[in-house]
Amino acid sequence: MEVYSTGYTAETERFGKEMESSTKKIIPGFGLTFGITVTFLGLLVILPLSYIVIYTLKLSPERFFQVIFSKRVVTSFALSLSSALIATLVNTVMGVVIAFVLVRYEFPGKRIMDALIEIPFALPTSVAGISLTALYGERGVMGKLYSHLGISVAYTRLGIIIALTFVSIPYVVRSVEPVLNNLDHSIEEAAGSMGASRSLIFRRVIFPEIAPAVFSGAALSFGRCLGEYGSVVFIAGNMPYKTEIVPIIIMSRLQEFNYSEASAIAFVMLIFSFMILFISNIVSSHNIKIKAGIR
Amino acid sequence: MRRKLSLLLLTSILMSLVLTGCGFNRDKDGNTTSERVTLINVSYDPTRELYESYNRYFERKWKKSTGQSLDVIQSHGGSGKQALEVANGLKADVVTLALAYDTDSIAKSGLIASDWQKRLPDNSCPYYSTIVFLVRKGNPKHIRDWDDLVRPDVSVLTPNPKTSGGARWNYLAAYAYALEKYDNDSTKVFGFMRDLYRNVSVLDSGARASTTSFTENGQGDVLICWENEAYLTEKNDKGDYQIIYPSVSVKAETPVSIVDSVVKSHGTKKIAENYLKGLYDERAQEICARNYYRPSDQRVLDKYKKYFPTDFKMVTIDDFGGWEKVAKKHFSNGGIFDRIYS
Amino acid sequence: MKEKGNSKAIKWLLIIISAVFLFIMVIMPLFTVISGALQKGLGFYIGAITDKYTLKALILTIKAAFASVIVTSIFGLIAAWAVTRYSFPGKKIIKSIIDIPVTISPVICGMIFLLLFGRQGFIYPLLDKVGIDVIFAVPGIIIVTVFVTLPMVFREIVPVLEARGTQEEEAAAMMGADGWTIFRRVTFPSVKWPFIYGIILSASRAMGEFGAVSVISGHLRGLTNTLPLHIEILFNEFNTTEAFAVSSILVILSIALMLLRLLLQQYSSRKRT
Amino acid sequence: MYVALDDVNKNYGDYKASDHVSFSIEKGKLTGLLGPSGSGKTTILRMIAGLETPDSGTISIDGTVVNDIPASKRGIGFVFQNYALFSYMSVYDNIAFGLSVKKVPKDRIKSRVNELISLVGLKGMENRYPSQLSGGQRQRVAFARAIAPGPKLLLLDEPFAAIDAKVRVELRTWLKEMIEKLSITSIFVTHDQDEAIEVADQIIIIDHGRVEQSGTPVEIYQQPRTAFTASFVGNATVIPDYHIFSHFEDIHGANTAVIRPEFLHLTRAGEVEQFPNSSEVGTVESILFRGSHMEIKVWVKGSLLTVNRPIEESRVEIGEKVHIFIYQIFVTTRDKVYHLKNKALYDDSVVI
Repeated sequence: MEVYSTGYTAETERFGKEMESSTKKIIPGFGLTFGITVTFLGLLVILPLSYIVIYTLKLSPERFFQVIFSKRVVTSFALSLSSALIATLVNTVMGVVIAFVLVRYEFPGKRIMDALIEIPFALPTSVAGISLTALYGERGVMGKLYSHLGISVAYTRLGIIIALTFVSIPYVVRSVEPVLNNLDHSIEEAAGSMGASRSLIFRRVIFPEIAPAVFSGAALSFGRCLGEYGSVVFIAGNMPYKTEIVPIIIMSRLQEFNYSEASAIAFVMLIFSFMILFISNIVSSHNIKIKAGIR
Repeated sequence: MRRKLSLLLLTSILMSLVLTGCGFNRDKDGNTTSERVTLINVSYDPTRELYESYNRYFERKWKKSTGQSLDVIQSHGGSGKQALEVANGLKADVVTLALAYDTDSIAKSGLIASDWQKRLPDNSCPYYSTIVFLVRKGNPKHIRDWDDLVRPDVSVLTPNPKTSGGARWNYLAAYAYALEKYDNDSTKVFGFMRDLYRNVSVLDSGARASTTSFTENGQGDVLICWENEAYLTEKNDKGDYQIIYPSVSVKAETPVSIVDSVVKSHGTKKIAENYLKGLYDERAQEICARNYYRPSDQRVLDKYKKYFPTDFKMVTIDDFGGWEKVAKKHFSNGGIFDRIYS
Repeated sequence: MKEKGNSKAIKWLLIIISAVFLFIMVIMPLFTVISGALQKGLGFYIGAITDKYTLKALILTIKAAFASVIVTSIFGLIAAWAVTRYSFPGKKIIKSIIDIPVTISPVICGMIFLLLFGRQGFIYPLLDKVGIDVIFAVPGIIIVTVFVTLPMVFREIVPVLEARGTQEEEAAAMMGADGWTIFRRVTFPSVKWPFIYGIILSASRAMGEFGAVSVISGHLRGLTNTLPLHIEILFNEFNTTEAFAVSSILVILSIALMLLRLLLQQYSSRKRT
Repeated sequence: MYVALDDVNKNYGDYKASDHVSFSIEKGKLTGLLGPSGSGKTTILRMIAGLETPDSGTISIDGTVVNDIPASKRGIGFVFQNYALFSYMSVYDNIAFGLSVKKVPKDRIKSRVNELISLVGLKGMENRYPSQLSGGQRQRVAFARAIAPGPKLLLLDEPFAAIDAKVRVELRTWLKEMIEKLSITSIFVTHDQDEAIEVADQIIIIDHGRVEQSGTPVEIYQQPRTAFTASFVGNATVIPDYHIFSHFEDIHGANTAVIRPEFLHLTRAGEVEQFPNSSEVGTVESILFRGSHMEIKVWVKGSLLTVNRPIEESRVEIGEKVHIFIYQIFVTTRDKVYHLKNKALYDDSVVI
């Protein structure tokens, strides 16, 4: 069962004039349910979020740009975006491999592997944070291993990437798995019978089918990594200009009584998140349109 | 009709989650007389152990003298963060923060009377501390004084002055040393400070986090920290670490105060005042000393002389012209610290 | 596809790559938690778990998770009904708004409530007069936890409802059934299992929430410290062993919920065929 | 009249789904709304049911205008195209739903539902779920569910569209008997003319949201009044200009015509021909075996006509030259149909 269903399955939008029908009047309960939903969203989501805008507007435009484009914030955004991107790339490649393995092959311990995918969702981020720090720290097992290779992990960018990778493992796997599942084998067999090699089949037949799911899974994973705080705060060392990701900057601005600057940075973060959400929605609705054969 | 009923049920569940009822029984000047009462003490990072033992002492003492059973709830974190939360609505009855500046910022937000520091003896500091170095066993990098910290081969650990009170005292101690070394030549002093912070490998948000990075995760060669924190670390990890007293440090005054508006609404004014006064009791000063805090009572200080050497220069905040000036000059946006880091 | 020689090699290569990746990225951290927890022996472990502050934090965590499950499930059902049973302009906007809590950073989730209910907000004086504390108190933690888990149940139900179309509800409405009866007898049975998944998901997400809660909790020991926050404090108090011990509670709880989920998945797919 | 639509209009944006639709239906009659898909027939049905509201015009049932009455209060049973059975309720619960919603006492529901279950021939299936039934069985459950509350009007939206051919034929006769036995006024929508002709007492032809013609199946078949009805019903071939056939009266301004196989007679060279000098010469294009007869397509003066020839008569070869006698044709203009007979029939100069 999908954990984070990235695109909604084919919305049965009725197409063709004859079928067009506004069912609002027939099925009772629209007024009540719509009313409750909108008021609830208004109070619990829109009202609080508006405070970010209210406090951002308290800054004069110059001050706003001064804050956003200050060297420390820019490097922090660069760090956050690049680390999130790398983590997402790792999880995209591994996600497709794992999804493929889980759907296509039978092997001992398959159920265990399937359960392992869920753990990053289940595990609280602070627990992940301290265990990764211990594991990759100077005294940790992996930490020692890496230090033999002359690489230090905890308190460096690599540590951040590892934490982000851990947190976002399930997104691509869970997004690709169902698509692979109900991909009918006949198209592969058709291509195979025509002498296509396995890699050609994967490239030309399978990948186009799963590409939208891979993309929306990656988009979700990227959004999640961008905002991650719990696991990173322990392992990152939070050195300005080196390992200070954006959520940590927001947190420190908050601790410096600086609501407006924290809101300004949060505002820019929100824009990034909405862009990602927007792109992933477009891809999934595009995906639905193709699937439902509607142009 | 049935739908109206279910809607009512739904809203009542939601409301009950939000409302937290509290009963009222007060004596004539507004102090609560209920049989069981809680007191919230918002403090900074390293005082966890101190207040654990003091709270047990005071709760017993209060029970004996008034029959009321008291439950003191602690909250620890970076001093700046704690000040923000109290100013923002965290209902603290008393605040025991790392520096007067943070308590002043709460006072400025209207929750504490402006002359709060005069309400208790010794500038409302029942205990104070100073800033020392903590090095690995045997002092491999031969660190004697602040000069050694700027050497390129030395990596230093200190928290972020923007969020941690302790880090501000660390900064001021270093600054005092530089002023004396370069007899107030500001460019040289600035150069010294920049070299010092260039050697900082991890900038944690609170003093305790910084200590954890140094001890648990083996970061850095020297940790600039509170004297009490250094002794606590030594006690925990028998002999792995060594304390070094620099030639110049600061008298780190850590004042305490009640939060006027909160004690009024909670009706805990009398208890809170006695709670803080209690810190000056002889037994309490002993508790402070045993937790490696320098007691304000001279007699107890001498008794624990072994832990609290005084053969070094202790600059006070007044020598810098008070927190207002210091905060503006050093720690505000674009201040000296920011310039060190840009 | 007959498994030719080289495709067998590819098969095992892919399996090994996946296994190694998951071993390093998931099993080792888990192992670190468990070994860290038992470092000082079982006695210490039991002591750590039954410590006064740990139990209080656990109770608060469960309270917050319980509250968030109730609100997200009721909201999820109502919103899913409104969004899938009717076609109206602005449907996509509502869906995106509901997605917001999952896409923005937890720190921002905590911060917006700090700004809203903090002393400078306009709500604070009103609540203060009535004697209600929201932020730095239990209600604040519950509200933030509800916010972070809001879309969980909704996102599980909507795809199923959309795939079903609205004809059954239309038929029931034709026969004079009122909204509640249609929901109870026609719509809900079809989303029972995804609804239960959603609840389990929202519970495990609520228990694990750290970033948002730490902004507005105030870290009052034994009062507003949820388990994840208590772990952070223990970690900051040199008690790494105790921190890992308490973490293991959360690990066990979340893995238990996960196994429950997998069991339900089996049970529901068997029942349906 | 039991059900009456008066100048009903409905459009979606610029698309006119119903264009001045007016017709009436007698009580107890089974009426078929026949038309191609996208013609607006389902919209009309849904408007009668209350699932859609007309932009203008009135709909009245049993004398009362129902425009503003909600669907549930119109006393209508509706059978959806793909059944819309409650997938999580048993057959028994599905059929009982309408009654249980009206708070009918349990025992009366039980007897009513059992009665219906035996009526629709689903004895022993009470506890099955819809997913465990065949298409035909589901259709019968949908029917039983719709009539359970004893509606005064039954509406069926393409009831047999989703059923395979053989079962469909059986269900048609079954439905006709059911409705006659229960004597419920019923309207059903279909795009299959055989179904309409076979089942309906009255047919209303709908195209592009307009009522083309309404009447008994025989009237519709034999006296089409519009070009559309003529071409839509029966196995019609449309001829762009009928003047190529010489033996017909010339109607000024009309040239398209509709010819049905039963209008023609094929005689091979050497066979006795009734009207030898007023038939046309044609060459055989193709021959289809239709069980009871052979369906032969013949090129006659550039038009490909279809004629039926009984199985018993001798086989025709492809390419063979034959004589085609055209008894009658429908000459059509936009909204008029002329029923012309071959002149040869008038001057009865018949060769005995």
